[in-house]
Amino acid sequence: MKQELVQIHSFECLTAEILELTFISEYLSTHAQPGQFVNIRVDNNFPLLRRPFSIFNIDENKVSIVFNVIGTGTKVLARKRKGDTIDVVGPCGNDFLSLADDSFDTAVFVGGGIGIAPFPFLTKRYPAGKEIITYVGGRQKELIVEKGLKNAKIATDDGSMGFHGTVLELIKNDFSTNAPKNPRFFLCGPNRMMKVVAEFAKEIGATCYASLECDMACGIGLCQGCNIEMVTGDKKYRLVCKEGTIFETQSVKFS
Amino acid sequence: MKQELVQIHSFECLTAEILELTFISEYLSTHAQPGQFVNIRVDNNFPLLRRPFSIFNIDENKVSIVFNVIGTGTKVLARKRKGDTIDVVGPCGNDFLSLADDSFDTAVFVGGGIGIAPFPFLTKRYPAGKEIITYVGGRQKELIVEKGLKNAKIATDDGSMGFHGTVLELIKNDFSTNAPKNPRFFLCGPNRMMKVVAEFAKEIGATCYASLECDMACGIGLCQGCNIEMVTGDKKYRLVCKEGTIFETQSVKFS
Amino acid sequence: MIESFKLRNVEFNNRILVASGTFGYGDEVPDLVDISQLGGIMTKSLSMKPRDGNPNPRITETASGMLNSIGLANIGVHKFISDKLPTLKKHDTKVIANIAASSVEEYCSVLELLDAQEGVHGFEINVSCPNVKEGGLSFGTDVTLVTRITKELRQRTNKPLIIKLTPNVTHISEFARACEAEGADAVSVINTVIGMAVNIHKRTPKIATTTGGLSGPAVKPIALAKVYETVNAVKIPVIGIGGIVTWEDAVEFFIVGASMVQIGTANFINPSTGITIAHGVKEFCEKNGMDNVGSLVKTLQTNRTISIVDSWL
Amino acid sequence: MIESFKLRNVEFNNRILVASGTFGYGDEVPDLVDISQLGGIMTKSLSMKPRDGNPNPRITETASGMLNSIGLANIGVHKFISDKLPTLKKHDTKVIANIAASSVEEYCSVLELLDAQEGVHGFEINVSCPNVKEGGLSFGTDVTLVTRITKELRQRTNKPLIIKLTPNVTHISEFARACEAEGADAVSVINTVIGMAVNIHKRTPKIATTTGGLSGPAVKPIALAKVYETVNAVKIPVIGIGGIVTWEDAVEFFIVGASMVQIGTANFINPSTGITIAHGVKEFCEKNGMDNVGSLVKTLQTNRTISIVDSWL
Ligand SMILES: Cc1cc2nc3c(=O)[nH]c(=O)nc-3n(C[C@H](O)[C@H](O)[C@H](O)COP(=O)(O)OP(=O)(O)OC[C@H]3O[C@@H](n4cnc5c(N)ncnc54)[C@H](O)[C@@H]3O)c2cc1C
Ligand SMILES: Cc1cc2nc3c(=O)[nH]c(=O)nc-3n(C[C@H](O)[C@H](O)[C@H](O)COP(=O)(O)OP(=O)(O)OC[C@H]3O[C@@H](n4cnc5c(N)ncnc54)[C@H](O)[C@@H]3O)c2cc1C
Ligand SMILES: Cc1cc2nc3c(=O)[nH]c(=O)nc-3n(C[C@H](O)[C@H](O)[C@H](O)COP(=O)(O)O)c2cc1C
Ligand SMILES: Cc1cc2nc3c(=O)[nH]c(=O)nc-3n(C[C@H](O)[C@H](O)[C@H](O)COP(=O)(O)O)c2cc1C
Ligand code: FES
Ligand code: FES
Repeated sequence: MKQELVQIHSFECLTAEILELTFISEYLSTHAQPGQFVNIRVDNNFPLLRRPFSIFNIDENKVSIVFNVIGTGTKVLARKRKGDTIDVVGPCGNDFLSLADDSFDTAVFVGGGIGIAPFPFLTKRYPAGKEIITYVGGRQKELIVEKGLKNAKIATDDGSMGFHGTVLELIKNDFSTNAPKNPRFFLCGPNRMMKVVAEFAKEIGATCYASLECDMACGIGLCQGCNIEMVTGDKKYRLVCKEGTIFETQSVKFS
Repeated sequence: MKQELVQIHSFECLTAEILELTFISEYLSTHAQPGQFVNIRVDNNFPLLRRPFSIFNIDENKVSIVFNVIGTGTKVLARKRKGDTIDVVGPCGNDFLSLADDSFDTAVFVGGGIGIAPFPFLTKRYPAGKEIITYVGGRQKELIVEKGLKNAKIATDDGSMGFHGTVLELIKNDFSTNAPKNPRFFLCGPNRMMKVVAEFAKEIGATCYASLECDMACGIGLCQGCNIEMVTGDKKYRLVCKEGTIFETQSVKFS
Repeated sequence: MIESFKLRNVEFNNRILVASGTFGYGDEVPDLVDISQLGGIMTKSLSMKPRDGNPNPRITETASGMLNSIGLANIGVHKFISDKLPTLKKHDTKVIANIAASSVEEYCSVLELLDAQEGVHGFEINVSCPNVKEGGLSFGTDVTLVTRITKELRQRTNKPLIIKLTPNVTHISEFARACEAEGADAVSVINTVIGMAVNIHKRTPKIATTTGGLSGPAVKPIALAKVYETVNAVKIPVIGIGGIVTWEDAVEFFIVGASMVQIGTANFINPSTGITIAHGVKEFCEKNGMDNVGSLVKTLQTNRTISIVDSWL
Repeated sequence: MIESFKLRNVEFNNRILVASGTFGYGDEVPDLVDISQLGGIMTKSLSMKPRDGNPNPRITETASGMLNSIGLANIGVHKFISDKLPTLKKHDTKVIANIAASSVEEYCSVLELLDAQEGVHGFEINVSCPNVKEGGLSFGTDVTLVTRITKELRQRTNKPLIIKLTPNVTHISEFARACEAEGADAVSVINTVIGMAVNIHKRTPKIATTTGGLSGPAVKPIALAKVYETVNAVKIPVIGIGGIVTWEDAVEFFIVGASMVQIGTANFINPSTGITIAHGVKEFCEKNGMDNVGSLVKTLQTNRTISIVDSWL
C-alpha cells in the first residue's frame, strides 16, 4: 500500500450521470487486484476525509474509477481536469480472486448501480475456463454502466433499459428457465440489494461473496470506524476496510 | 447593494503573480463607484467567509478584480475558469469620488502591491482637469501592476523594476525636485506603507485618504468585526466595511 | 401548511429567527433581505449604556467557522428605542430584544425600559457576560446566578422571556432546568464556544482578546448535542442555534427537538439565509406529507438511553 | 537543533506524538510510515478485557471534522502485551499505553500489568470513560474521581503518568490542577468534544450511540483555548491535541504553551502527518534562528489578563 500524488489522464462520461476518471500510477497498476479500492483525497481542505472508490479498470499504467455526483466529495472530483493531480492511497482491502477457491463453474457478478465498479477489472483478470454472467440493476438507464462487463443482463426499476424490475427478479427469472451450472455469486451495490440476492444464493445452495460499503474515516484499519457485525466466527465485528471489503455473505449481518 | 451569481468572462495574467478576473454584471457595472469593493464567495463550502476585492475596472457590463494567490480563498479563485459562476455581493463601502471635495489640483495615487487595485477604475472616472500621478510600490517586479494607471512611477524593494527602494522614498525624491501643484493623496495597500505616506502628506500639509484593509466577516455592517480606532470624532471605533473603507488618514489610528 | 409558532402570548410567522449579533438592529440589510419573511429578529445584545466594544482584530476565520470577540459593541438601550425601534416596528416580524449586562440590576433595568415598548415582542437574555461583581466570571457558568437572573426578570415582564445558554459548561441541562423552574418561556442553545487562534509569525492571538467565541458549521455537531441534552431535560421550548447554513441543518435541529432555530454566522455569507431556510423547511415538510413544521419537532428515533456525558466513545 | 523532550525519566526523540485511537497499535501502517521518526505512539485505549466496541455506524463526517463512537473497541491488555508489544518494541520510538476503564480498580490493574513491561514507556489515562458504579457518568467530569485515579495510579508507577482531560467541562484548569497536585507528570488536552449529527431522511442519529466525539480541524480553536487555560493553571507540561493537520497548527499549540503535541484525525487522511509535522516544525525553528523547539513553547504575546470564561465576546 502506498500514498501517491497521481495525475489525471482523462475523464469519460459513461452515461449521463456516471463518469470514469482515469489516472496514471505505475505502482497501483502493478499491485492492485480486482475488488480492491483506492482512497482519494479529493481536495486539500474540504471535504476532510478521503473517499473510497473501487478500482474499475487497469490498462497498462492507467487506473480508473467510476462515480456519480452524490455529494461534496464527488462534486469536487467531477470538477477536476486532465492534468490535475489527486492524492491516492491504495490498494486497500482484500480482493475477489484470492478469496474464492476454484470449486465452481459460473461466476455470477451482480452490481447495483455504481456497484458494478469492481466487475470490469475482475472480468479482465478472471481465470480462464470460468463462465461469467453479469447482472446489473439500477433505478434508471442513466445509472447503468455496461463498459467492460461480460454477458451483461440489465434490470431497471423504471424499465427504461433492459428488464423492468429489480435485479433479483431478473436473476430469479433467468435461473428458473436456464440456471447456470454450479454458480458462485459476487455482489457489489446497495446493502438492500445484496441482502436479498445473498438470500437467494443461499436458497439455491451457492456460495456468495459481497463487497460491502460503509462510511470510512481511514480505509486502512486505523480508526475502527467501519465495523460490520459478524454472525459466524469468534469476533463480534470485523473491519470492512481491512478485513473486507469482501465477505462471504453468510458470515455477516446486513444492516 | 445586491447579491448576484455572476459569470466569469475571462482571466488575464497581469504579471507572473497577479491575475485579473473579469465577470459580467449589468448591475455592478452601472452602480459601483471607484474605491468600492465586492465581496466574493469563492466556493460553496470552503473557505467559509467571503473575500473582499476592490473593483479594479469596469468596462461596459464587465467588472474586474485583481488578486495574487495568498491563501485558501485566492487559491480556489485562481482555479476557476471562464464560464464558471461566482457569488458576489456589492458594491460595498464608500467611494473616493463622493468623499473628496474639489479643492486640489493633483491627485496622487499611491498603491502598495495589489493595493493599486482601485486606481485604474478611479483613474477612468476621475473628473477632467485634475492632474494624476500614480506611485506603485512592491517587493519585486512580479507584484507590480501598471495596467490602467496614469503617469505610473514604480518603486521596488529589490530594485527589479523602477526605483530601488520604498515608494515613500520615491515620493520624497520626486517631491523634493519637482513637487506637484496642490496635491491630494489617495492610498491603498499595506497599513505600514499607508501609515508612513500619510505622515508625509501631513508634513507637507496635503489632505490624504486611505482605503483600509482588515479581516471582514460580512462586509456589509452586520458583524461589527472590522473596527478601526478613530482619533477624531465622537466614536471610538468605526466599521471599515461600511463607514469606510476610505477614511481621511488623520482621523484614524493605524495599527 | 402551518409554519408559525406561539411562544407565551406571541405568534411568530415562522420558526426561523436571526441570531443576536449577526443581523445588527435589522436595518443594515433592507436591500438584500425582506425581513418580514423571517419569524423574528434577535437584536444585537443591548446594554444600559452604549459600549464601544473590543479593539481590532475582533474576528478571524477558522476551519468551517470563525472566532469573534466584538465585545458586545452596541448603541445602548436608549438609542435603540429612539433610533432603531421605530424602523423595526414597520416590518411584519417579531422583535426580540437581546439583553447583555454586567450585573443582575443592569439586566433588570434594561428589561424594564424595553418592556414598556410596544414594538419589543420579547426578550432573549445573553448570560454569557462577565459578572463584574464576581471578578468577571461569566453569569452563564454559574447556575445560581442564572436562576436569580431568570427569577428577577420573570417578575418584570409578561412578554416571552428566553434565556440564551452558553455551551461552555459541563451540564447545560442543569441550567435549562433552572430557567424552566423560574418561569422562563424558552431557552436558546447555544451561544458561541470558547476558542482561540494564533498568528505564528507574530506569536500573537489572532483576535485582540486572546480567546473568542467560535461559531459556524464547525460547531453544529456541538450545538445539536447540547440541544439534545436540553430537550431531554426540560418541557419548555428550546431554540436551536449553531452552525445552521442550509435548510437541512435546520431540519436536523427540529428533529432533535428544537422548536425554533436561529441563523447566526450564515447571515454574514448570505444575509437571506433565514428566508431560504424557511422556504426549504416548508417544502421538505410538504414533500413528506406534513401539514405543520411542528410535526418534525423531536421526532428523532434513537434507542439510546442517554446520559449526555462522554460515554464509551 | 534539539527536538527532543524529556518527561520524567523518558526522553522522546521529538515532540510529535500520534494520538490514542488514531494509530491502532502502531502495526497497521508500516508500509506508509516510518514510526521511528515519531516522538511516540499513544496506543488505542486498553481495558482489562477485550471490548467489541459500539455497533455501526461509528463515524460520520461533519464540517471540517468527524464524529466517532468506536466504544473503545480494543483487544484487551493481555493480548496487547502478548501480540502487539513485541512488534512495537522494535521501533525506535516511545510507546505510551493509553488506559481506559470502568472503575478505579480497573485503571489500577491494567496499569500494574503494563508497568511491568519494559517496552511500555509511560501511561496516558483516558478519563473520558463512563463510571459504571456511578450510573455511567464520566470520570472525567468529576474532579474528585480524577483526583483519586491520579493518586492511585501515581502510587503504582514510576514511569511518566499523563492524564488525558476531557474538554466537556466548565473549567478544565480545575482538573489539571488536581492532576498536578497528585503527581501526574503531564496532562493531555483535549479528548474529543461531545457532538451529534442527524440523518434527516431516516430521522436517526448518524452514529449509533446518538452522540459521539468531535475531532479534526473544526475543534482546533477549542483545543487551543483549553490548552491556553491549562498552561496558565499548572506547571507540569501540557500535551496539546485537537485538529492538528499542518506543522503550522502544531506551532500554534507550542506558542500557546504545549510542550508536546499529538496528531489524531489527521492520521486518517495522511498516516505520515506526524512525520511531516516534525520536519516542518524543525525547519520553522531553524529558519527563525532557534536551536531548540522548546524555544517556541509558551511564547504567546498577549496583554490580556485572562479569566477563561465567556467574557464580553
Ligand atoms: C469500499 C468502497 C468503495 C466505493 N466505491 C465507489 C465507487 O466505485 N464509485 C462511487 O461512486 N462511489 C463509491 N463508494 C462511495 C464513495 O466513497 C462516496 O461515499 C460517494 O461517492 C459519495 O461521496 P460524496 O462525498 O460525493 O458524498 P457525501 O457528501 O459524503 O454524501 C452526500 C450524501 O449522500 C449520502 N451517501 C454517501 N455515500 C453514498 C452512497 N454510496 N450511496 C448513497 N448515498 C450515499 C450521504 O449519506 C450523504 O447524505 C465506495 C465506498 C466504499 C466504502
Ligand atoms: C476592502 C478590501 C479590499 C481588498 N481588495 C483586494 C484586492 O483587490 N486584491 C487582493 O488580492 N486582495 C484584496 N483584499 C484582500 C483579500 O480579501 C484576501 O484577504 C486576500 O486575497 C487573501 O485571501 P486568501 O483567502 O487567499 O488568504 P487567507 O487564507 O485568508 O490568508 C492566508 C494568509 O495570508 C494572510 N493574509 C490574508 N490577507 C492578506 C493580505 N491582504 N495581505 C497579506 N497577508 C494576508 C492571512 O493572515 C493568512 O495568514 C482586500 C481586502 C479588503 C478588506
Ligand atoms: C460576530 C458575532 C457576534 C455575536 N454577537 C452576539 C451578541 O451580541 N449577543 C448574543 O447573545 N450572541 C451573539 N453572538 C452569538 C450568536 O447569536 C450565535 O449564538 C452563535 O454565533 C452560534 O450560531 P452560528 O453558528 O449560527 O453563528 C454573536 C456571534 C457572532 C459570530
Ligand atoms: C476514531 C477515533 C478514536 C479515538 N479513540 C481514542 C481512544 O481510544 N482513547 C483516547 O484517549 N482517545 C481517543 N480518541 C481521541 C483522540 O486521541 C484525540 O484526543 C482527539 O481525536 C482530538 O484530536 P484530533 O482532532 O487531532 O483528532 C479517538 C479519536 C478518534 C477520532
Ligand atoms: S475505515 Fe478506518 S478502520 Fe476501516
Ligand atoms: S465586516 Fe462585518 S461589519 Fe464590517
